[in-house]
Amino acid sequence: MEQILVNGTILAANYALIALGITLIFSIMNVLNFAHGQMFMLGGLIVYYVCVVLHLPYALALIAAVVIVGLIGMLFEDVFFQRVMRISNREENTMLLAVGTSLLLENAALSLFGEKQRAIPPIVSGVYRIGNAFLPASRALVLVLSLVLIAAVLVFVNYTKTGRAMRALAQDRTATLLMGVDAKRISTLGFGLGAALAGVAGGLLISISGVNAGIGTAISTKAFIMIMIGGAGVISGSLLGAVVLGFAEAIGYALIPGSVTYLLIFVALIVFLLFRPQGIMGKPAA
Amino acid sequence: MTLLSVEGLTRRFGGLVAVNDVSFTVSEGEILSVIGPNGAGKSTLFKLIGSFLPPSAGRVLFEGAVVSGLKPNQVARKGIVRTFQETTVFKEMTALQNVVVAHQLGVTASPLGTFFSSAAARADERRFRDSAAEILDYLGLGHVKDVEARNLPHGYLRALGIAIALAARPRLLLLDEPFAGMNPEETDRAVAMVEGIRKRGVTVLLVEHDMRAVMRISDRIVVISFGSKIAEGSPEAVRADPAVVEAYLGKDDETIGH
Amino acid sequence: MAASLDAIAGRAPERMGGVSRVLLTLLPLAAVLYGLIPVLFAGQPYWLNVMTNGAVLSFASLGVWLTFAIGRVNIAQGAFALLGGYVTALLSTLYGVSFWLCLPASALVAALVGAAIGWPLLRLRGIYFAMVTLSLTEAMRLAFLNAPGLGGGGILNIPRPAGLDTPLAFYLFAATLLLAGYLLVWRLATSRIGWVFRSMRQNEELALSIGIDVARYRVVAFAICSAMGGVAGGCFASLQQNIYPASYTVSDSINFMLYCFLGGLDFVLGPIVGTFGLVIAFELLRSIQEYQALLYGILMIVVMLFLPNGVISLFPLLVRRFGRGAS
Amino acid sequence: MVNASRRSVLKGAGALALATTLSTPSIVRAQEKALRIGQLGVMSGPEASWGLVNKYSALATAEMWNDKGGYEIGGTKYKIEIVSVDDRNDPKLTVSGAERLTGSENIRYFIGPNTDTTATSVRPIAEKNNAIYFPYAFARSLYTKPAENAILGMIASYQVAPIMYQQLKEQRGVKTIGFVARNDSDGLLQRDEGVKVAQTLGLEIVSSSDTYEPTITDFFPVMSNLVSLAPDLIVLSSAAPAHAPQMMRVARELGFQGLFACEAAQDIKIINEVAGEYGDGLISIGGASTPEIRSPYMEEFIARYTKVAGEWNDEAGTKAYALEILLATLAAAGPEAIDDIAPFKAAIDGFSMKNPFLKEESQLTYVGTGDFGQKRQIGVPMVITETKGGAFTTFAISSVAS
Repeated sequence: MEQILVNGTILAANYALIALGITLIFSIMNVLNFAHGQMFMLGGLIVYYVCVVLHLPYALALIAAVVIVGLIGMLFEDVFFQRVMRISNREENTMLLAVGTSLLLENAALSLFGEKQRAIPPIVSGVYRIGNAFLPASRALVLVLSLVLIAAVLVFVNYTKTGRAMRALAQDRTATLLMGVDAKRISTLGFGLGAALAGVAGGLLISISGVNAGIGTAISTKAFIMIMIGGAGVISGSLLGAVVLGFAEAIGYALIPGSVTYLLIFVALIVFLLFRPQGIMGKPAA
Repeated sequence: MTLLSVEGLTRRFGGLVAVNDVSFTVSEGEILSVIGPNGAGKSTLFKLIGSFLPPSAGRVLFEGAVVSGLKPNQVARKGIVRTFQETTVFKEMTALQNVVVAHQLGVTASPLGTFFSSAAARADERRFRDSAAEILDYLGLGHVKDVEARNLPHGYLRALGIAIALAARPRLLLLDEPFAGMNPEETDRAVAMVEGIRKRGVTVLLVEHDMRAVMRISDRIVVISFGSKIAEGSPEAVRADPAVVEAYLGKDDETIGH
Repeated sequence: MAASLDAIAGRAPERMGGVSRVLLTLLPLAAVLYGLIPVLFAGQPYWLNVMTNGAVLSFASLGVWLTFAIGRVNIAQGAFALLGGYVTALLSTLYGVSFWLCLPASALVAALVGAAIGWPLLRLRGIYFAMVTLSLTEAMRLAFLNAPGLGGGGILNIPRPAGLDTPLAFYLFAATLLLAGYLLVWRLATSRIGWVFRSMRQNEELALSIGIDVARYRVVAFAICSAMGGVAGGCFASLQQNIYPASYTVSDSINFMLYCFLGGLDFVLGPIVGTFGLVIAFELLRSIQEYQALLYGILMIVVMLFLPNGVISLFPLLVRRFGRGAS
Repeated sequence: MVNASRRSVLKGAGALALATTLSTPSIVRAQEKALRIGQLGVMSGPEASWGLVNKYSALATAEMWNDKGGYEIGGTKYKIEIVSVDDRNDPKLTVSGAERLTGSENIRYFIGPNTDTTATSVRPIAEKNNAIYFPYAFARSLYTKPAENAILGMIASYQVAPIMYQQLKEQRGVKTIGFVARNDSDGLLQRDEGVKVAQTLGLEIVSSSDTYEPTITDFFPVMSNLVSLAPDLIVLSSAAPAHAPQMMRVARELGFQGLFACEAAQDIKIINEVAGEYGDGLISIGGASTPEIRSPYMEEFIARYTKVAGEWNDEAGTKAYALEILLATLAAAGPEAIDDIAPFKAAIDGFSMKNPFLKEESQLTYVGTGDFGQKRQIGVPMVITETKGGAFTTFAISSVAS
């Protein structure tokens, strides 16, 4: 029982970083970032490259992942998304663009880093016991780092000027524009921050399990599930979605035959959305 | 003859009562206005009558039959058609296409006939085009009928919204704030338009904020405040009602008639 | 010229007579499907197979286009292709039912399941509908994977359809299917039903207010879409002679959606152009080996950057630029 | 057609034009004869590694022979050219890819595809176009009559399990066993087969219901259950090289003391990277790649593979065989087999060659009579390995009954 709690907590913390990133991008740009999982994967592979190939410390690798993936996000936003949003007839068209960027990232990663599963040597070793549960030190470290990052992001969007501008832009684009906020710059920054969060989540995960070039779509699907549970575009909702999915997975794998766990998660999700189409925390549609 | 009767209509959102036990009737051929200060529950009441919201209690009868609980499209089929505030039109269609498509209730061809373009379906389309052109002309939109709605000047959009509603051949037309945001000149034209609609044999129930226009065209007025009906009667009677004055008191930007 | 382009784009001018409009719309596509492609590729089973894939995938994408027409981004078509594939597989291997009966059965089952699931789900809009349909694709795969009695889920040795023994025969069948699907969707889109769909896409509440039974039309569109997916799945099951839970995954569902985007959502021909464009591009890019998939992604982005409203939107642009000078 | 449209294509879409230009096949110098062998498999997406290892293995073997002037068949030396087609693990693309190889390219022999789904889709095409193919998929119907064009390129899980479990029972005293399977058709089938074997051997099965999605990122929840039951052996059914080390690490971190077994090939580099100190105690199938038994020829293959792919992959140890035995069988069948598979099929039954990859003298033949009723499997030696101190060591050597 304690083990389920530990498992759920670790999963939830890592998922929260993913969900937070995709929510930021969605709320600011109204773009469903299909490439989110690929950005996650890229973050992991960058950490691998810096740590294992260049033999540099993990902290540096994590920073490299944040910076590079963040820059890629900003570049995509600036070069691709802004243009397409300007000249396309329908909002949905950005979805194709997002899928295109995901293919691009996935195949670029395949060419650059190869097809193999990558992982890095453990940063810390040892296993803690909490009651009957096991908590390896490496996972504890990832858990703590994830929580710190989540807190940092929350502080950023709530208490800094840029962060507040992002939230304002997400809530009411027109009004924020009227207030003289440089929407273009804020959008680019927001996209970059969302991407960087995916990158850092990947960089953290590679230290406890591993990442390969093809993992992206699966991560994106999970990210979608989380924002559906929590409510699209709501930051608190994304965190809640991560907790729900993390614990659903942990409890499901522990108590029911594994092969049915995700089937049940999907069916439950579909049924849940019927009764609460806007997710737990989302604003009801007008 | 009573066309619509609202009986004890109540709507709660959580603990908040938006519409509280409101009753009134609308007679055939009249223009009845529902007025009230901001947040009085006018919009909710409007949605309840159009069946866009289910009531928590009470009911709406149309020609003696209960219509609350039906879906909006079923209510429209019975003859209650609403308009929307502001610029709710089919933006990617021309004005004419907007009104042609709004004739859906008048279709006589079967679905298969429509699909295979049967003689009945083609006759339907010819009829709808003529009728749509007539409605647009009547509302002064004839010269812009081939302009795509998103390119229409703002001022035309509300008229187009009414044209769409008229195409559904309503017995009772629900107008949602038809004069909001208009300057006096525009209001005059809009008032004339509403009177014209009545001349076509359509009963009008309108919800409005702009008292001036309401006083001019309404046969009767229902006043609501904080969800409850506080007055009902002719414009003159309502204007003199102390409760109404009270409800509007302290609102500098409001003038009660003139 | 302009008239036939309009027809190609699925926007035949309404003043024309019914029969000539149908002909004008169908002839160019029929000419390509029955004329150009067989003449070019008759002796090349490989290209015929690519074209068969293109035709059947287009057929399924046309269905997805219909759900786009009612304003829903549908990422569930893979689920219905899988369902249709299993219906054909089970009927033909267990009961020896002929392919020609399996296919309508696949369509029917997919339509019924589509209607049953669609009725409640179609209330969702925007990305919620997109994501819930994506979940549906995964749920369908997992359901077949764990279905009791299927033992891991694969069905093998599905008989090849009688009469379609050669690649050319199968291609011609697929082309006919596509043409029929095109006619169906084109008629839907250009008739009053299409205008009703358009009104629902542009404003569902307004459509409700003028008496349109939005819920019913949505379900009808979704059921037709699902039926088309089911038929495509049945075709592929017979062509490949097998079906597995992994035969259609989320990426298939996403691809169907992409084909529509890429061709252009405003044109009935869009999904067909998009499907064939991407399928053929992928095959042509084969020769560059490991960069194939990379360039495929780049190609998609380039199209989106310069023709965000789809490849077909190029034609009206050209007509405007050059047509005006000429006339 | 290409010429006529070149201009407009260049104008229209640069990428496509590039493809058209590049699509001219690399022309082998006229005086040399070329032997073209196909390779069809998944080389992009999540399962990219499966097909890429096939491709690199084939390329490595081909280069080794080409450097020696080519492969001699009936007195003529042939340069070997590998034609690769990526099917993205999509049966639709596999079918057209197989048509391309066996139809347009007129290739009679190809290696792949990699999964049951794609391999069974290829079957009608290969039979129609008279081609022999070497799938890395276990579906029995591919190799059992009436099918006769497919040759299983490796050892099937259901062939490994009885020998592996028995050895573990006898040598390591394994009494209790638990299964965790990949939640896809292959994984569930392999688990079910493994459970049957364990029952026959009288092992106590503590659990067989745990599975995981192929898209998983964290095995902690999956392994918790099984580890708490503390079996002597955990079988990782159909575990990908990417996943097995993660499961091992997690199980060890949860306090698991027993052994692991996997009927599929694994990769020591990934095991070292991912599982690190917890990498010991995995029994898996290993081709000819353990250092103690390698021949110099195998060393050469590894060096060449490393050059082609950038780094060695232990999965290639089992995939080195396909092209080698294919070429030798062609030589035995004679030059007419290059364009006609009938002599090739006839040569299969009596074929035998020295296994070039093993130090010890041993024969390489086709096997499969026991499982498929005909010889439709490469008689790859069954080298069962154990991970110890960051390397594969030989645990047991066996073979599939002919």
